[in-house]
Amino acid sequence: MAHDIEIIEKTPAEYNYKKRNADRAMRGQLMMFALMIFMTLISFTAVQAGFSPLFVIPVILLLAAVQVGLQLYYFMHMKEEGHGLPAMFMYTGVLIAFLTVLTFVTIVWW
Amino acid sequence: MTTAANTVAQKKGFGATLWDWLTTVDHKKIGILYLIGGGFFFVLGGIEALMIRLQLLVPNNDFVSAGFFNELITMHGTTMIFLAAMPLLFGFMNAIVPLQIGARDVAFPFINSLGFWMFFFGGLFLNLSWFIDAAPDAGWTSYASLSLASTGHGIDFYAIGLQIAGGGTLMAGINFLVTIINMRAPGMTYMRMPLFTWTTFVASALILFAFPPLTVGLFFLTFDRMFGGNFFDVDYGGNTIIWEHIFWIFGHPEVYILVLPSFGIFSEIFTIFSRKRLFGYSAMVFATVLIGFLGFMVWAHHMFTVGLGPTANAIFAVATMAIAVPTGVKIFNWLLTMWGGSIRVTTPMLYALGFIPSFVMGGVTGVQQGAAPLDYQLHDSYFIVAHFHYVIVGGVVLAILAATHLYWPKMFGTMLSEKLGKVTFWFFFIGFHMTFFLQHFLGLMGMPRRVWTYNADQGWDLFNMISSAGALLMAIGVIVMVINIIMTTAKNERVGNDPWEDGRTLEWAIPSPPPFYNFAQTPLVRGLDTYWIEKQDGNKKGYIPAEPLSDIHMPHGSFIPFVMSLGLFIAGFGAMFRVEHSWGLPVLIAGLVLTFLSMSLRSVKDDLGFYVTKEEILRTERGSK
Amino acid sequence: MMKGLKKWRFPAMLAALALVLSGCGENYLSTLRPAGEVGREQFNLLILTSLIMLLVILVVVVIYVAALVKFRRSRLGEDHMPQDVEGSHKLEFIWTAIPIVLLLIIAIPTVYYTYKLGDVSAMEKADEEGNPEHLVVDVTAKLYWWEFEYPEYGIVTAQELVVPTDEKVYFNLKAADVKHSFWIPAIGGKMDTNVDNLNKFYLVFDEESKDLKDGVFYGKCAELCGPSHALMDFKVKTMNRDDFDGWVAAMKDTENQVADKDSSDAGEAAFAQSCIGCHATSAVGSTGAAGPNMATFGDRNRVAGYLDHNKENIVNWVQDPQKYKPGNLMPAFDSLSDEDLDAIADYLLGLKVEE
Amino acid sequence: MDLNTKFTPKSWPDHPETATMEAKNKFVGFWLFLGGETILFATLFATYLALRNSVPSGNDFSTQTLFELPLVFVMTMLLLTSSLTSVYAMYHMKNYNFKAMQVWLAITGFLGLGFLGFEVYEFHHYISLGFTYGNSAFSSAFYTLVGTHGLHVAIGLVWLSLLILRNARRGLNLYNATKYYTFSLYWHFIDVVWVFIFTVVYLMGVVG
Ligand code: HEA
Ligand code: HEA
Ligand code: HEC
Ligand code: CUA
Ligand SMILES: [Cu+2]
Repeated sequence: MAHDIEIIEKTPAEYNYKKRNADRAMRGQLMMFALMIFMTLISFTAVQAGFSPLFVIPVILLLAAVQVGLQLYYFMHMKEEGHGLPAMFMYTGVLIAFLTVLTFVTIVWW
Repeated sequence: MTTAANTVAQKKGFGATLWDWLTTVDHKKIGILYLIGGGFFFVLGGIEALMIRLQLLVPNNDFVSAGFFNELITMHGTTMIFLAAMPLLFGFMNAIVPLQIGARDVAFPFINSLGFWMFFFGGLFLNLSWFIDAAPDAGWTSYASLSLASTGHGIDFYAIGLQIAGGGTLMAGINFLVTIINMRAPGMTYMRMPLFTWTTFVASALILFAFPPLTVGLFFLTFDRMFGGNFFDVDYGGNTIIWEHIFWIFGHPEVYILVLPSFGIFSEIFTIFSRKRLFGYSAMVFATVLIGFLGFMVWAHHMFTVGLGPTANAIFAVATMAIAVPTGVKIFNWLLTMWGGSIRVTTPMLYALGFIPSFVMGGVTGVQQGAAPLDYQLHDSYFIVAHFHYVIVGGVVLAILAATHLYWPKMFGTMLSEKLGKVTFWFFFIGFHMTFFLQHFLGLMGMPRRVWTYNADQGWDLFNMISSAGALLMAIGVIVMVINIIMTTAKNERVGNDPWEDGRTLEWAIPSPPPFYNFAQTPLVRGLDTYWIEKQDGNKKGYIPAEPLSDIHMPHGSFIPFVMSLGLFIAGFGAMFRVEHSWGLPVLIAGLVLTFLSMSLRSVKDDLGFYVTKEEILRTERGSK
Repeated sequence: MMKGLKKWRFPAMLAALALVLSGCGENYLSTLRPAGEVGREQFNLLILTSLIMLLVILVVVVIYVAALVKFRRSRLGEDHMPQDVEGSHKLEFIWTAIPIVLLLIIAIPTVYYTYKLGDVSAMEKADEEGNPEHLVVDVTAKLYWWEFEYPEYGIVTAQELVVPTDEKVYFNLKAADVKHSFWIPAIGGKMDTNVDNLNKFYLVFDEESKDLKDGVFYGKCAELCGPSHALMDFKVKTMNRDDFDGWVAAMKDTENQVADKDSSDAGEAAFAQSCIGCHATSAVGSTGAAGPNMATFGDRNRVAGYLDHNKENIVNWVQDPQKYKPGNLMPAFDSLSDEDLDAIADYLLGLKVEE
Repeated sequence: MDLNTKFTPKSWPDHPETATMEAKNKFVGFWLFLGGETILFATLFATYLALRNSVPSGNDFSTQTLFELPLVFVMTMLLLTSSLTSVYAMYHMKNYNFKAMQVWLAITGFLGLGFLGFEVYEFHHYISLGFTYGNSAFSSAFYTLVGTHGLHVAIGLVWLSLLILRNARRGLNLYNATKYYTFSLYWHFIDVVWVFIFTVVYLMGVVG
C-alpha cells in the first residue's frame, strides 16, 4: 500500500544515467514531432495539390494512422514497459472502432 | 468525517446510520446498496410483467389501454435489464470479487460509490416518468422513427435516465477492471483467479466498450428530440438505421454483460457443491474471453429483417452461430465438474441444476434465430420473447437467485432458510417454464411480440392463458423469497467463515460478514482455489499472510458522489422542460454546476484516507472469533 | 447415441417432427403450415435446426441426469472426497469439434437461403415489349393501415393484398411515417418497411385462399409502431392467375368511379361531402392517400383491418375511430346523423369489384 | 504516504506516475477510460461518415463548399505543438523540475486555448452562413463530432488550470505526479482524435 513507499536516493552515477536516458528519449520525442509535422504537411499538400481522390484518401488515412501510432507509442509511452495491458485494451478498442466505422460506411444506406 | 466507519453500526442513531450509508465507499456496503436498489427495481419490473401477462390472459382484454401497455413493456424491459439484472449482479460483484482476489477494497472506492448513486438517480429519473407526463413507450430498443414520433416526455425520460444510469455503469466497469488488474493479492495470477472474478473482468471489459456507443446513441436521441438535432430525421437527411446499429452494437454485448457474471456464479456453485475443482479451468477462461470477444461481432443478428442485404446477413449469421461453441464448452465443463464429484443439492445448487437445461434451451433457440432466413419468420414474434426469457430468466435471474442464497451468509452473516429456498425455486422454476415454453409456439403460430391485445380464435388463446398463469407462480416464488429474507433477518442466527463447508475461494476464509478492512493481512495465494488448498493442508487460519500485521490504509467516506449524481438528476429535468418552461434552462445549468463544483471540490480537496491501527485490527479479529 | 442413429432415420425424424408441428396453429396464420415456397424453405430450416437442437439438448440432459444420479453425495456418503481432475484435452476437443460440425450443417443452408431469398435481381426484368416479367407490388405501411399499389397496372388498393398463386411476387416495401414490418406468417418471413429506403423481397403463394376459414391469409405488422400496432392487420387474397387478371381488369374499370356530391345515393353524397378528401373510391391511382382506398371495400373481410365486416362496425368506426384503433389518423365524425352514417355504410359495402 | 514528503531530483523515482498503488490504479484506469473514449469517438466518426453531406433537398451545404483548409492547418499546428509542449512538461516532471514543468504546461494551455478560439470562430462563421446545428443531418453530425472534441479540449483546459493553480505552491509529490501524467495522456489522446478529425472531416471533405 501507499505507505510502503521507500525513498531511494540515487547515486550520482545512477542519476546521471537516468538523466542521459531521459535526454535521449526527449530528443527522440522531438524527432517524432518533426516527423508528425512533416506528415501533416504532406497530407495537406496532397489535398491542395488536387490529386485524384482515389489516391489521396488512402494516403492521408495511412498518414493519419501512422501519426496516431507515433503519438501513442512515443508521446504516450506505449512502447515502454508496463503498457501491455493498456495496449491490449487500446487494440481491442481500435478493432471495435474499426468494425463500427466499417459498418456505417457499408450497410447504412438510403 | 467517517473515520468511525469501523465503529459498529448498531451503536449509532438512525441519522448517523443513514449518513453512513449515503457516504459509504466500502465495497461490501455498496454491494448491499446495489442489492437493495436492484431488488426494488426487480420487483417493480416483475409487477410490470404481471400486468403485461394479465392483459394478455384472454383475447380482446381491456385491463390496460393500448398506450399504457406500450409503456409497460418498455419500462419492463428497460427496468429489468438496466435497473434490475445489471445492478443485482453488480451487487454480488462488489461484495465478492475483492474478497476473491484478496483485496482490501476496490481500486476506486469513490468512483464505486459514484457509480452506484448515478445508477440509483438514473433509475429514479426514469421511473418518475410514471408520475410526470408519460412513461417511454417505444420499446426498450426505442427505434428511432417511433421514438421521435412519440409525443410527451416519455422518451426524454428514457434518454436522460439511461444516460445517467449508463454513466454509473461505465464507472463501475472501469473500477472492476482496475481492481482485478491491480489489486490481486500476491500469488493471485490471472490463471488462478476464480471464475466469478474472471467473468466479472470480461463483463467489465464489455461494459467499457459497449457503453460508449449507448452514450452516443442516447445523446443523438436527446439532441434530436430536445435540441434540434437531425440524426434520425429522414426529412433532414437523417437515417434511422444508424440508431438501430448503435443500439445493438451496445445491446448485444449487453446481454453477455448480463450472462457472463451469471456463468461465473454458477461456476462457483458447481465447484463448491460438487466438492471438486472446476473441470477444464483454462478452457473455461478461454471460452469466457472468446464469448466476450465474439459478442462484439454479431450485433446485426437483431437486424436481419432490416434489409442489410444477403452478404451482411450471411456474415452475421455465421458469426452468431460461432458463439454456440465456447458456450457449449462451458456447459460441458460444468457437467464434467459434476461428473465424478460429490453433489450436494443445496438451494444454490438446485438453481444451478435448473439453469443447465433452461439455458441450453434458450441458447439453442438463439442459434436458430441466428439462421438468418429462419429469423425472417421468427423476428419480432413471441419466439424471440421466449428465447430471451429462457436465457435471461433461465440464466441470469436463476444466477441472481442462486447467488442470493449462496452469498447471503457471507454478506449478512446469517443463512437463508434452505427449505423456503427450495420452495422458491420450485415455484419459480415451474412458473418460468410454464410462462415461456409455450411462447415459442405462439411465435411460430404467427403471434407478433409487443401486441397489446389479440383477437380470439387465431389459435393463441389457450397458450396465452397458460403463459399468464405461469407468471403468477413466479411471483409466488419471489414472494416466498422475500418472506425468507425477512424471517432470516429476524432470527439472525450467526454463521462462521465457511457456512457451506466446502468453500474453495478466499472469500470463505474470512468471517461472515467480513470486517470492513476484509483481510487483516493480505493473503498469499498458492494456487487455484486458495482456501481449499489451505484447508487441505490443515491451515486453521484459512490463508497464509503475505505481510506482517500492520496498520491498514483505508479511504474516507464521501458525500460527494451522492451530490454529483443529484446534480445530474436535477439537470435532467432542466434539459427536458427547457423548451416549455422558463425555469428549465436555469435548472439545467444549476444541476450541472452542482455536479461540476462537487467534482472539483473532490479534486481540489486532497483525500488521503486514514489508517486503521494494528491494535484496532487485533481487537476486531479477536471479537469475530 | 449417435451410433443408433442410422442414416435413414434422419429424414424420417425430420418428417415426423414436421408432421407434429404442422398440427400447430391455424392454416391461414401459422408459420408451421407454410403455403408458399419461401415459407416452406424457412419451415424446413426450422425443422432441421430444431432436430439438431433437440439432439444437443438430449446429449446435455443425458450427461446431466447420469451425473446427478451417480454422484449424489447422499449416495456417496458425507465424507467422500472426489478426485480432483484438471480437465481433459480429448473431451474438450470432442465438444468443440462436434458443435462445429453441427453448426456447419446449419450454416450451409443458412447462407444458401440467405442469398436465395435475398435475390431480387429478376424484379427489374422486362420482356421485349418492356412489360415487367414479374408482378411487383409496392407496399406502403402507414399508421395502422396498409396500402398496396400495382404500378404495372396503375391500380391501388388497401388493407387487402390480392395476388396470383404459383408465381414469384416481388414487393417494394416502404413506411410512410414510422417503421413497420410486413409479415404474412403462413407465406413467408417478414421484412421491415423502413422510413429511409425501399426494401425489396419476394414471396410465392401456393394455395388459393378461398378455402380458408375467412377466405384470406392473415398478415401482421411485426414492428412496434405505436398504440395500435397490435391491430395493424391486413389480409391476403390469393387466386389463380386468371382470376387475378379478372380482378385487375375489374379494378381498372373503377377508373371514373368517384363519389359524387350530387348523387341520388344519400350515402355516396354524404361520403363525397366528408370523406373523399382522404378516401378514394376509384382504384386507379397511386399510393399516398391519407386514408385507405375504398374501391374494394365491399369485398373486404374486415373493417379497419381487424373488426368484423358489418354495418354496425362501420358506423361505430366512423363515429369514433380512436376507440377502436387508438392513435390512428382518422378524425371522429360524431356529428353525422344516424341516417347519413347508415347510408354511408351501405354505400361503402356496395363498393365492390368482385362478384 | 505523506503529502509533504520532500523529494530531490535524486530521490525522485523513475516512474513517479506509477510509484504508489493509488497511482498505479489511476494510471491503468485512465488508459482503460481512453479505450472507452476510442469507441465513443468511433461511433461519432461512423455517424459522421454515414451522414456526411446528407442534407434535405434544396439545401446545398456540403463539405466542399464549407471547409477551408488554412484555418484547419493553423489549428492542427497549434494542437500538435501543444502535444509536444506537454511532452516537455512530462520530461521535466520526471526530472523533478517543477517550475519548468509548470511553465511548459502553461504553454500547452495557451496553445490549447488558441485552438479553441479558432474553433469557436469557425463554428461562429458557419452558423452565420446558415449552417446551424439543426440545418441538416450533416450539420448535426459535424457539430457533434467536432464539438465533442472541442468539449474535450475545453475540459482539458479546465483540468489543467485547476492542476496548475492547486499545486502552484505545493510543488511536485507522488500524489499529484499521476494527476499531471494522466492529464498529459488525456491531452495526447485529444491530439490523436484531432489527427483523425482533420484527416477524415476536413481533408477528405475537401477532396470530396
Ligand atoms: C442473457 C441474455 C442473452 C443470451 C445469453 C443470448 C444468447 C444468444 N442469443 Fe439472444 N437475445 C437476447 C438475450 C440473450 N441472448 C435478447 C434480450 C434478445 C432480444 C432483444 C430484443 O429484440 O428485444 C435476443 C435476441 C436474439 C436474436 C435476435 C432475434 C430477432 O430479434 O430476430 C438472435 C439472433 O441471432 C439471438 C441469438 C443468440 C445466440 C446465438 C445466443 C448464444 O449466445 C447462445 C449460445 C448457447 C447455446 C447454443 C447453448 C449451449 C451450447 C451447447 C450445449 C453446445 C452445442 C450447441 C450447438 C451445436 C447449437 N438472440
Ligand atoms: C432481465 C430481464 C428480464 C426479466 C427478468 C424478465 C422477466 C419477465 N418477463 Fe420480460 N422482457 C424483458 C426482459 C426481462 N423480462 C425485455 C427486455 C422485454 C422486451 C421489452 C420490449 O419489447 O421492449 C421483455 C418483454 C416481456 C414480454 C413481452 C411483451 C410484449 O412483447 O408484448 C412478456 C410477456 O409475457 C414478459 C414477461 C416476463 C415475465 C412474466 C417475467 C417474470 O420472470 C418476472 C418475475 C418476477 C416477478 C413476477 C416479480 C415478483 C414480485 C412481486 C409479485 C412483488 C412481491 C411484493 C413484494 C415483495 C412487496 N416480458
Ligand atoms: C383525415 C383523413 C380521413 C378522413 C377525413 C376520413 N377518414 Fe376514414 N380513415 C382514415 C385513415 C387514416 C384510416 C385508417 C385507419 C387505420 O386503420 O388505422 C381510415 C379508415 C377508415 C375505414 C376503415 C377502412 C378499411 O379499409 O377497413 C372506414 C370504413 C373509414 N375510414 C370511413 C370513413 C368515412 C365514412 C369517412 C367520412 C365520414 C372518413 N373515413 C373520413 C382517414 C380519414
Ligand atoms: Cu405497424 Cu406495427
Ligand atoms: Cu444479440
